[in-house]
Amino acid sequence: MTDPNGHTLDERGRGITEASGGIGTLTRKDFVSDQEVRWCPGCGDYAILAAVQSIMPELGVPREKVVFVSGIGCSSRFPYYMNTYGVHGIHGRAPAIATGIASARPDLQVWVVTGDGDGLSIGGNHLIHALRRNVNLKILLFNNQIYGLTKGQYSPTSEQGKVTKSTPFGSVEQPFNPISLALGAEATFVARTIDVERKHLPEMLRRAAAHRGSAFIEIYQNCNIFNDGAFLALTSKEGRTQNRIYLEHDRPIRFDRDGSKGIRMTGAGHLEIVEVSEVGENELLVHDEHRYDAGLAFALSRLSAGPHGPTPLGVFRQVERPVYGDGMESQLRSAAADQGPGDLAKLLSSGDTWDVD
Amino acid sequence: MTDPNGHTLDERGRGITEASGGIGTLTRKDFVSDQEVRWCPGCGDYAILAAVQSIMPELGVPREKVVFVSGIGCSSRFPYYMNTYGVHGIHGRAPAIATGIASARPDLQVWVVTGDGDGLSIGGNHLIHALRRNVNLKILLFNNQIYGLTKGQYSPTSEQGKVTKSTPFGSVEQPFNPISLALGAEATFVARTIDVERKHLPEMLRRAAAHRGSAFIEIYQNCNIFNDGAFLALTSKEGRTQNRIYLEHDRPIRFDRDGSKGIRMTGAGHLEIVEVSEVGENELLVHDEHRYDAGLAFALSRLSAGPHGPTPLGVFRQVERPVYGDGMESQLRSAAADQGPGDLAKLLSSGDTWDVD
Amino acid sequence: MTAQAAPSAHVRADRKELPRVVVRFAGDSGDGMQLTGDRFTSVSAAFGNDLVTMPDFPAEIRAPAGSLAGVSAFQIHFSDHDILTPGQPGVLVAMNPAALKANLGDVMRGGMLILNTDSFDKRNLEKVGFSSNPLEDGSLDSYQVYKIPMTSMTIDSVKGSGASKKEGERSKNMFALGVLSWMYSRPLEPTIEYLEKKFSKKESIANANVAALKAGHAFGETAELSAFEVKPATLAPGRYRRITGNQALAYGLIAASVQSKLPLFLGSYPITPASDVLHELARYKNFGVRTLQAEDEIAAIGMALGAAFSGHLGITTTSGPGLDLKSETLGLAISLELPLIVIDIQRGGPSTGLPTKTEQSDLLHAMYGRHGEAPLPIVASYSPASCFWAALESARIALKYMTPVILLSDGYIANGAEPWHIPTVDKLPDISVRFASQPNVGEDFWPYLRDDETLARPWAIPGTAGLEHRVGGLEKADGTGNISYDPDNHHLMTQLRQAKIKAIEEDIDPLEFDGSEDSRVLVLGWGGTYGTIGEVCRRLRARGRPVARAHLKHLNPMPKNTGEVLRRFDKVVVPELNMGQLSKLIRAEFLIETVSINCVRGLPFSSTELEAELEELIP
Amino acid sequence: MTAQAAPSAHVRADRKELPRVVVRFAGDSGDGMQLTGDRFTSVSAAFGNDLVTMPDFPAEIRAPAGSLAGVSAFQIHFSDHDILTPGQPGVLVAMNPAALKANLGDVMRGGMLILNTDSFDKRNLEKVGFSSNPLEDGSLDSYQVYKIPMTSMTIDSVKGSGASKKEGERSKNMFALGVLSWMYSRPLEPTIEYLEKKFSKKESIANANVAALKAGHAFGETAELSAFEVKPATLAPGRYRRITGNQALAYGLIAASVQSKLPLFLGSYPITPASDVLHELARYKNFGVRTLQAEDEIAAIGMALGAAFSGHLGITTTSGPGLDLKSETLGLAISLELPLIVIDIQRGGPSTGLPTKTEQSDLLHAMYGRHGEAPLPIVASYSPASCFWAALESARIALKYMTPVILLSDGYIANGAEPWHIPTVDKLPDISVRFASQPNVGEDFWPYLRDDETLARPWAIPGTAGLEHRVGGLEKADGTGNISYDPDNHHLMTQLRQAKIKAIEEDIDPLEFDGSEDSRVLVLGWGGTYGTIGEVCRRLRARGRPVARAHLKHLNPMPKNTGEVLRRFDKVVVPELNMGQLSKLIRAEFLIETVSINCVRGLPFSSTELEAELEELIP
Ligand SMILES: Cc1ncc(C[n+]2csc(CCOP(=O)(O)OP(=O)(O)O)c2C)c(N)n1
Ligand SMILES: Cc1ncc(C[n+]2csc(CCOP(=O)(O)OP(=O)(O)O)c2C)c(N)n1
Ligand code: SF4
Ligand code: SF4
Ligand SMILES: [Mg+2]
Ligand SMILES: [Mg+2]
Repeated sequence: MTDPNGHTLDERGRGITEASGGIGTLTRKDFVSDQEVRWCPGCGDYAILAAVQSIMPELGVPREKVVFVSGIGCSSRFPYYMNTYGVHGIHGRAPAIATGIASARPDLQVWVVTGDGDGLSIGGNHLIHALRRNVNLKILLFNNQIYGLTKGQYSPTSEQGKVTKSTPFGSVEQPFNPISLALGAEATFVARTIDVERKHLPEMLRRAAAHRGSAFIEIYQNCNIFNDGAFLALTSKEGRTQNRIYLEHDRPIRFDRDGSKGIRMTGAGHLEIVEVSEVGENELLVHDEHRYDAGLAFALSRLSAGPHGPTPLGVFRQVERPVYGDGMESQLRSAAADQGPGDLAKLLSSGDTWDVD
Repeated sequence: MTDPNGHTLDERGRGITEASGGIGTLTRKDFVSDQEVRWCPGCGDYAILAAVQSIMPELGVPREKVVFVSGIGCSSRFPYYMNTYGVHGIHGRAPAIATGIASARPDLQVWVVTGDGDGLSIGGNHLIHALRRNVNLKILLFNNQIYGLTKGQYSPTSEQGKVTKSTPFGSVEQPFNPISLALGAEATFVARTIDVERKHLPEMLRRAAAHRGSAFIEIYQNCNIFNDGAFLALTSKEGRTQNRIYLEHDRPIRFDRDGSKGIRMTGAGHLEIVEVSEVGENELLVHDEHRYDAGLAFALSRLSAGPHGPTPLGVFRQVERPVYGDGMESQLRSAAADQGPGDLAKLLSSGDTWDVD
Repeated sequence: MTAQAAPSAHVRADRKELPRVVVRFAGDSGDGMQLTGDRFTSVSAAFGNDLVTMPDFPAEIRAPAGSLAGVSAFQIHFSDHDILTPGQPGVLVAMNPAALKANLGDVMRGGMLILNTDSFDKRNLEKVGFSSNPLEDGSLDSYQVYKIPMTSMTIDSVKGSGASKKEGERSKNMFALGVLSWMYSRPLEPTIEYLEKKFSKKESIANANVAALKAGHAFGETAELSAFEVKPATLAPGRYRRITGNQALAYGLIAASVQSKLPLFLGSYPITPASDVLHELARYKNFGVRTLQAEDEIAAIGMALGAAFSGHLGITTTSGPGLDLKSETLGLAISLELPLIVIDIQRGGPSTGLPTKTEQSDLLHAMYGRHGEAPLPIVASYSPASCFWAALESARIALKYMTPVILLSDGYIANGAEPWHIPTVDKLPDISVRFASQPNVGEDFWPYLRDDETLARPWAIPGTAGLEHRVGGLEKADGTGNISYDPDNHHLMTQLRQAKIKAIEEDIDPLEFDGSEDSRVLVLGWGGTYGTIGEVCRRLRARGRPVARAHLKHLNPMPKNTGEVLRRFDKVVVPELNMGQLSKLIRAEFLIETVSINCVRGLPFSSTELEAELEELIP
Repeated sequence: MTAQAAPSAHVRADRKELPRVVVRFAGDSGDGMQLTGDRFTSVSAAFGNDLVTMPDFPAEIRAPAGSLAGVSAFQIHFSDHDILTPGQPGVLVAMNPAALKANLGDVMRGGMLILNTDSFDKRNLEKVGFSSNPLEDGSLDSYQVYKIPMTSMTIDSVKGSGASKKEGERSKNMFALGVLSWMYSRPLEPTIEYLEKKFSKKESIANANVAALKAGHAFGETAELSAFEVKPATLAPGRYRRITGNQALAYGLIAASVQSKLPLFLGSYPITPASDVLHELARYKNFGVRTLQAEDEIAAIGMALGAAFSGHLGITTTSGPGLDLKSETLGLAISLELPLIVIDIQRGGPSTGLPTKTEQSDLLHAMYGRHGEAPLPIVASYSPASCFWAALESARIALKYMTPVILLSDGYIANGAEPWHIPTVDKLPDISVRFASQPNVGEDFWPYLRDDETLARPWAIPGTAGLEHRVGGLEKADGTGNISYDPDNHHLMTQLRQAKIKAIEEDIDPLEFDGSEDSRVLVLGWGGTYGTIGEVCRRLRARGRPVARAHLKHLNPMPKNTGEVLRRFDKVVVPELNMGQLSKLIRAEFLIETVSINCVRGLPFSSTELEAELEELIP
């Protein structure tokens, strides 16, 4: 089956993005480009690059069908390092460019790599509109809570009071919570993970790849030059145990040593952290990624205003909703079916005509 | 008390925006400009204009301290009709221009008038950033779910399937829910009302005026030329009763004839509509505007995806958070206190200098 | 100069023949003047007249009834010979005092005024500041005034149609059309058919409209109004249709898609006067046309660029303010060297300016409105029908040279209509492209290895195994396209990007001029002034004045012979609807003195005024 | 031509006097070369040399250690006489093979190379593609090579400082500085003081740095390296400091705020090389300076415009890509006729281009980069210190004429430094404004009633009772400012907006040229090429070649006498770091033939090459 341009589609008419298995011969190395990687030594971007390269062969999408699109920022250099098709765009516009690619070519798997400045400051509007439209994009937001490439100004995710080059007396701004913003923008897949999470990060990437529609992952990424240690509350030895709340579908939400703590919904509509030993496991909220009502996912996103205390990680929401490109394609198909394929000569002489001889 | 520019501030150092009472001699007419109003006869914009003009004298802010700022669209003609200071800006940029005004001049009361296209399509990013920063703005979003001025294209709030000039086969896009989006963007004051609501609309305007920080009101506004009847589910005789869910602080949420229905939170974290007679009033959710956690306000916003069934009206959230301009002012004040007022000669010869004679 | 209909000939006799007539219909926004004009045009076109039309929309959607701001007008110029401009109205149909007030100044002295007397009541007169009633105070004495109580006659006529009084009253535009149809010998049938089809679901309304139309016609006959005839024009043989500039653009773009065998992808954000191209293209999904209404103009061009990267014919349409916003992405497109068509339908600026009015003031912005050295080709349409050519030509250049192209149109061209000799599809140029399919340097693929002749880089689209590559806005090494900060490479790439665009001058039609060889003055134009300049020069030459004219259709690069043509003349006069933008380019490029004639009134040049100004400049 | 330090003079004798020296420090991003250069500069400035500096940042934040992409350099030219350019290095300090490789091509033949031999190991050599070791293979034979194991000597020297080995090793830049301090007779004390202050909280690190510095100096002495002296320059009497272009901009803006008595409001979005202006201004809150880091460049200018509407000195700073995004709001500012300063610090384009490199390619964009007829004044700084003047001058024009002004600077000016004769505050111009405080037409206030002389409209700010008014981007009626769609009014307003800007030519300094009256060639420049063109012309004249030079500081309007000055010469040569943008403006405006010298290598002109090119053009 092919689309009107002759691109291969699966039996549901939806491109091959979700096809699994297939091209099993590729390895991680096949996705490594010949360009020298130029991030600062120690930058969290390396780990994310490695994770992406490592999961690509599993996805069953041939290299030539993969496109990485980015804006400008340290993180946005990403496409150069992937041996796939790639566009290093301009600041903030990656979601727009990627929307063009994904809706022109449903047969491609399109990834967007963006930063907290690129994606949430200058590019915030394109991001929320892509999520609302549910364009078939995998969006990785590298959140280092700082502008790396321009050498250290605060970003829309920097915490209030942050002293940076542009805020020598401390920032007076409330940061965005990217998960809340994405949910408020109708996102169908929303997840969070951390650069150093060797297992969880690839797992989230796989989940995003498998989601048809916009998949948004916030990745906490350490910028060791301009904002080192921003995620220590989650990555330090102690914090790792105390503060990571892993969300798992259909499981009661528990965390801390031996799952001693949990999350409960009160009748008044609050989420609260409780000692499991005190309330009993039955009282705990059971996570449901697939609940269409985004209310609870949003409530979970409010548990932490920033990565400073107990913070949920994992998939907040994953629901099915018509995909933008699919809607477009099906209109093309039904128009061609109803009206017959376009006939240029007929079009040009449509309407009232007259002959002169 | 004055700010560094000599503008009057109240005893909390916060401009006179919130001052109440005071200039009691003004009347509605004082806020009517000499420009002919040029909306289509029957347009919902007229009622909103009348409501704004009617509450202005109550607010106790002298006319010259009020600024209306808008973008482009039918709704954006609003400032021309107000006998105050005003800027009719460019498409989508009103929140940015208004942020400049409000942070330069904390003594002014700044209103933003925008449309669903102006504020949520091209201007979406400025809007969410203004909300996040909690700039002292009263933002009125006239949501007619259509582009009026450009003669009828769908907007980011138009329902899926909508046939318009630019979507002859129906729109394939999921609309934004402006309340959810505002909450996801950290808004401190979020409310919804309807153009034809003779009492509720002015009340919401008063509440917004009284809120220090960004106050966001979504106003359902009928465009009788390009999208007539979009809000019939809430304005028809029957719908009015059945579908309007008025949110009132500290009151159980009830609606429909004699408050026969209500909203309840389940233990699993859902909101559900119940028959009060079946569950008893005690089971109902009591609305709490001032709850800092935006989770429940968000959940309420999800009760209706659009104005087609039971839809909450009123104040979803009203909380106090530091205001952008105030933070800026207090930095200016403490810098002047700590370092003394700026001395240009000293500045120019700061650092290493040497003399040549 | 051909005589016009208006003056003389008031007696009802045999239908008097006229070479050409200009009628303007004017009324309230809600009065349906656009439809009336459109119907009159359609019938005239089918009859075989040559014609040029010009609608004039109010800036407000629907300003208060009876206000000046709410006046909507439609002008049609029809003739028995080939004409070029909308002309000056000899006949004004005014449905209310506001319409009279707003338009009277444009009507020829001695022209006909056909007025709906029912609307000349005190309230309506006061609304627009008439202190006395012009129907009575003698102020219209120098015109031929026809006072017709159109509203009441319409209401009478629709009794029995089943329509309500209010609905019936709304048919008064058809009454007016009936009157005019009588006067200019236009058949009613096509309009009756049209109405019946349009209102097929509301029979009472169809009936009311038809009744009003017939009543107007009957009134003309009964009242023995003067009646005229304008014979068909002699046009080249073939099939014709009427087309507006925006429609021709849409068709041209679809033709480009068909002729290039690339699917069409439009990313656009609505803006007057460009929105109709989006609306039109959105209808042709059966041609595989994808249209995406983006969240703003930046996203719109970004999407089109993304589509271009993936092998589509990427297009974005806008007007001035939108072009501003596209600047940065245009620079990226230049750096990526991808084909892209950016259409700017100019309107009155600066800023929001006069959004519903025409102007030619974005030329220098199109040339230079991006940071850095960022050259790109510019094509300009010059009449409604020429938009078809301009779209195809822009696509041809974009695809062949792997470059974004700006196509400039304007509000006058966009909404104006003229008969269009429908082209034969077989004769349209083949602009098909070849995507790269093979490595081009050993086993490697270099995305910036240029074609020797065109300097275009290869276009390898996702899905092509083995040609995976990355492009971006940082400077690229010549050939490999890898990021390069090398100083000499940057200089070289800058030169190559410039040379590529410059060389297009070899590949476009040379500049032609018409006028006798002994003319010493050349009138040089571009864009929508084509018709007016042509008509004025024609008139001047008819009066023996030695003047030649040339019209630039490519603004960057200009045809190779441009300098040579200009240097043949002692004087180069450049009339523009701006403050002298082409003039600046000509002076900078050729060091030739130019005389500018500038007009920024939101309207086309008045041919009378332009004629007078040119006359003075001819030695 | 003054002789340079490098060649000759290798013998340790009495310190040899040199008129001028150019040193370039180069190393890995992490090696602290900017700090080293900065300290050397500071000491030289205090010593009384004239100087020009030029940093060269890598585009990457911190590319892999030892890679070419990671090389960071800082060049200082210091002298005993007045100098204008960063010059060509006679001395290169290279901390690793990458630094050598990236910079060797720029060093004068015969110059000195001071190399950190410890880093020339196999791995580092291979990383940058040296197949053999240049320390050994004879490839550096035409230079004077000093091989110093800086890393190991540093590590030795810091033992006992309390610093860890790794920390100690990082002091090797101070070792290098010590060596150079010996060679050029610079005192160590100011740097020791500086280090002790900087690391006051980490004593061990302070100790290590000081120890390394002293060790380097001692090494120079012990090894009997050549030693030179560059005497202080004779500068005009007064107090001096060193200043970079961006710092001078920030100070100039603060001065404009003080002199206009308006609070300063900066709306900005970070972008290289403009961010430092934001960083600098953010520090001066005690001057009432408000800085707002906006969500993007569109918001940044919107905020500045809003602040201007409310009576602040509104400013926005950016570089090319950001200027693209500001186009639409600039048009609005022109339509609103509000004062606004837009600073564009140009960098290599198009698109992201070469973000850390310099270029002059936004001139035509600044002139024309908006839809519609939207003229505005353009001021250009021409050296680091001149940015102070440019900021004040831009503010003066913006406030007096109620108009946005574009100030053009560039990456070279922005980061370069030179000694600055600190101005006396009393002598700064008074640019204070008077806000409207009264109705101006009877009891009404007309916001567009212009001043007869300047054509500026009155500025009435919110808070002023009785002057409530609305402004917007739709065309306004002359005088009242109400929305007007009247054709003649639009033409008039377009002319007025143009006339207002044009008339500024009466109010700016005339164009001066220097060079003998009999010169037949004029070299015309603008912006950051000031120093290079000046030096080259000075050299040519010193050699008896008849050449004059003039430098435009106002690009729009140009000084009134510009045409007159240009016409005095047979030939006008225009060297620019672009493809000929000023040239285009001159040709279009004055119809004068120009000869362009263009260079887009991301770097200032090489004076040697420019000299050669000019020489050929002088008859
Ligand atoms: C239009 C435009 N404005 C500004 C810039 C400068 N700029 C480049 S990257 C960046 C921010 C990067 O921050 P983020 O997106 O968080 O990426 P990071 O470097 O932290 O990965 C900025 C402001 C630009 N390149 N283009
Ligand atoms: C940059 C720019 N793009 C597009 C437009 C055209 N435009 C004017 S208003 C508008 C949309 C108006 O819709 P909305 O904000 O919902 O206002 P409404 O007219 O419905 O009140 C558009 C697309 C413009 N003026 N400027
Ligand atoms: S600056 Fe920060 S984000 Fe950028 S490469 Fe370096 S460590 Fe990574
Ligand atoms: S088009 Fe719609 S929104 Fe605009 S004025 Fe008319 S009715 Fe109101
Ligand atoms: Mg970041
Ligand atoms: Mg709307």
